[in-house]
Amino acid sequence: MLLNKIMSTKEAVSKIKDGSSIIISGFCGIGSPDDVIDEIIEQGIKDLTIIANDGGTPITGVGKLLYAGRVKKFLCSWCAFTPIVARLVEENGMEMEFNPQGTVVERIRAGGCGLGGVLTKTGLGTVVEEKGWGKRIKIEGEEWLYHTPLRSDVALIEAYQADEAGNLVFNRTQLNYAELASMAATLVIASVVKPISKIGELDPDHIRVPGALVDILVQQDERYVEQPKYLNPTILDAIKKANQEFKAGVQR
Amino acid sequence: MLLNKIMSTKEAVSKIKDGSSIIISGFCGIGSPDDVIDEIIEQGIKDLTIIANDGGTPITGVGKLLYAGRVKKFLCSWCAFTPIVARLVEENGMEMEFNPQGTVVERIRAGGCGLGGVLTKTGLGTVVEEKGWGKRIKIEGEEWLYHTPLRSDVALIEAYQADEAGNLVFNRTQLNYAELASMAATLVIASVVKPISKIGELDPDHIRVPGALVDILVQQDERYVEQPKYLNPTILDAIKKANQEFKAGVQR
Amino acid sequence: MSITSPKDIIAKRVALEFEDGMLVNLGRGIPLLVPKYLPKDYLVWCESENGVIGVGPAPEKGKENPFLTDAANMPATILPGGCTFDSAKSFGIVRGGHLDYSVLGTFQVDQEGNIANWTVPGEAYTGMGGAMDLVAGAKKIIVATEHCDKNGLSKILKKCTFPLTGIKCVDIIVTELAFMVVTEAGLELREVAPGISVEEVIAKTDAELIIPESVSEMPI
Amino acid sequence: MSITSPKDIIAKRVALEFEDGMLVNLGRGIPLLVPKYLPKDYLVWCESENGVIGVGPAPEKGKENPFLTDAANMPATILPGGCTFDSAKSFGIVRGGHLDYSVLGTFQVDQEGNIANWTVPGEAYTGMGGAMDLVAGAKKIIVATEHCDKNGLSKILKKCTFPLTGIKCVDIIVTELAFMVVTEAGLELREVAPGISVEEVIAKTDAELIIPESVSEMPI
Repeated sequence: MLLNKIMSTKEAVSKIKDGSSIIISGFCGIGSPDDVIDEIIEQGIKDLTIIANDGGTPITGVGKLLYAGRVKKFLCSWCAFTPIVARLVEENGMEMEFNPQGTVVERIRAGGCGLGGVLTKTGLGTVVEEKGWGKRIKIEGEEWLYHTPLRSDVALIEAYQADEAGNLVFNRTQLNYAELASMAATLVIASVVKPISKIGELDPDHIRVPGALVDILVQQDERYVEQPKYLNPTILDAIKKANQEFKAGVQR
Repeated sequence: MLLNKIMSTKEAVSKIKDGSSIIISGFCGIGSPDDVIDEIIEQGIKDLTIIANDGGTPITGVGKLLYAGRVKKFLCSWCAFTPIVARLVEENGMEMEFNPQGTVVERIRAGGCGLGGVLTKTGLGTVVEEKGWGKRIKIEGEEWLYHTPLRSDVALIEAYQADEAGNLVFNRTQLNYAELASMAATLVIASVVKPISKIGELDPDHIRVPGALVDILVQQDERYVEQPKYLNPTILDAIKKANQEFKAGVQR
Repeated sequence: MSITSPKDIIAKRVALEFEDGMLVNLGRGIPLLVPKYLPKDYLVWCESENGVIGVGPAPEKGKENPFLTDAANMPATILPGGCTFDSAKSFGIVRGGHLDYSVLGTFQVDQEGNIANWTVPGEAYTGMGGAMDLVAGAKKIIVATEHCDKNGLSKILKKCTFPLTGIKCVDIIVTELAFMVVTEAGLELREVAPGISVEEVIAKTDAELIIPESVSEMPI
Repeated sequence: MSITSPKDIIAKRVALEFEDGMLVNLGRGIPLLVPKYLPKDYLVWCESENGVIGVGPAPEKGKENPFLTDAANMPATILPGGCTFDSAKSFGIVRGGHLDYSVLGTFQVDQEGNIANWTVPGEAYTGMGGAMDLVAGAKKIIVATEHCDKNGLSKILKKCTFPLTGIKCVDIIVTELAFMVVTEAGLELREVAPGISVEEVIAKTDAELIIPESVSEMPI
């Protein structure tokens, strides 16, 4: 194999452009690649469309991008721990869409698997329908909420183990959105907790994301491995600064 | 736990009624529970609706049920190795539906996951549309083939390992339809190759079918384990007899 | 075991509905107390939306696996016989009718079986999480809630006024006062808690209750 | 390496389209010969519909795993770096545009890019298997086929007459005579095999061919 998929976090993140759409794996931050998220903030990448299960917290997962003011559009199921969302929407014009958890993941799956969308009972007669996030349609006499498929420019996932071919293995609830995120994006970046193995060292039956679907492997920075909720101090500063500007009414 | 899910093949199959619909896991017979299929023939169960990837061969997988004349309706993607299908349809009125492989499994998934059906490009403008197996629909200006979800009374799957709670682990390409079949049927019967383990002996991350979705475990008969294409001689006789009657024009 | 707190009355009554080997999802708060009241030899499998069946208690301090939490993001364990899966399978299990029960707390529930438990008016940016999935998918929806809110107002209404989680989906409502069933005809009072009269339940309930000829005492 | 057989000409030309690290699905027959002509240091991942990426050669006799076959049900191996998955993921990979190439044999293909490779008229009960998935989903569809059938009739038609596998989906057609590309304007002849004239290709082709100013020789 001529290809080398292993890159520094810096180089990996340099492939992400302003205005990109990004699916970020993770459930309340578990399975989110915090090292890559921090590097996005460090590199000043902005105007992002983020698709994720939830908003994390101000200092974990997707929440860091929200608090650092990098998100132009946000689709998730839940973000009660990131109250800045209300202000981002109402004062800064961030577009916001809420979908039920099962709908978010199913739409990503539809995008990644070439399906025409999702037909579900979940959300019928609720805000999901009222806001037009899902559209009521009747097929063969039965009513469903229809949602379009989701795809993105980039997927960011965290894995426990990987080999040099990009095959990924997960640990417990770290898996959550990773398997399907890896199918629904043009550029798939995985941050790997354990030292990356040689090809052939992982059991084929334990691999949940085939290497052929992974573009870039990042060996997770030791600080994040040792302390899964590690927050780069410069990122914390950036978040604080953005938050202060925001409170002071500086428009971004 | 008060429940005991482990039964003899005989007892397990006695739960299946004439006229049942059955999803049978397997890809060209790999992953099909041949011991359970043989017992269905032995017990004379008939008028079955079978949903499967393919028709197997006259002496493996679903093919045995076809040759033994037990199938009233058959949905699969491919059955080139069971030429009796042509006669079963044209002379015996067996209902036959062909769907592309990806459509079969996706319809089972839709059934098992509570979705309203499948929207796919696969098969547009082909026999799948002409025969009405899929229906062309337009959603937001784009055309798709729509297929209804599939569910069944029974799912028959083969697993490599299991524990007493019904958790299942698979070996290589044995997995194929098992994970989704287990979600789309009222009664899930798994035939297990290796001796069934105590609860807690399987790694939670390696389990592909949660025990809570499995109703009955059958410890696979040694003859089938030692010889994966083992064919019970009495079944071979039954198939031969049915085939001769069929050729002689005896209507079933 | 003498039961005095409203929460324990509710949890104990809900537990009586459970059978060995069932697969359930238990919402935060009162629903999580139910396992305490199950027979010791029962194995009831709890599904957690983040991808586990068989969620166990919190691990000992220092023994946490940073990659294993429950749906509320607290460090968790997996019981023997449990397993993990991805989010699509997790919600396939929820939405495909594989949960025997989804037991939920609520802000409001009404006599038609509508439920409003994901947000209160004015909180436009919290999101519904998995709440709408749980009420759309499980075989039976059991609402386990205190009968009245902290202002003493009935949570069991004629018609929900908060944003809905799901429509006509609730099967059973269990409070510290009553066990009620949503029927085609309306909300039927089946049992009252020990020491509680039918009249008291009616008085404390906004919903119109169907009162059958005999209302039994909660067998707790 | 001197190439004489039509099949090898086709396979060698198709191989030139491949890049290191690609994910492909190779149909039975000629497509399976392509890997023979890939640079030795390339790792090209072959997907098999029954749930494998990295299908390897047949195992030694006596070393077969009864639970590991290729899509044609023959005992197989998995190459280092390969992996397994279930059928939904397998066809998600196929239909979701994750295959760089699907290389297929065919009975007929036409100048509009329609393909008929799953059955012949009168064979109503064989089924399409995964053929329709493969032509609907891959990033590029390469038809690798002998130019004419055994009766000497062109397989490259104005319009397919056999039951279709997919409509307007073929990108490239490679035969032992020519390398052709389906364009908006029609079927364009890009290369002829060594020793073959443009006129010979035109004469042996039922489809109308667009002939650009210069047609190169196949670089095999």
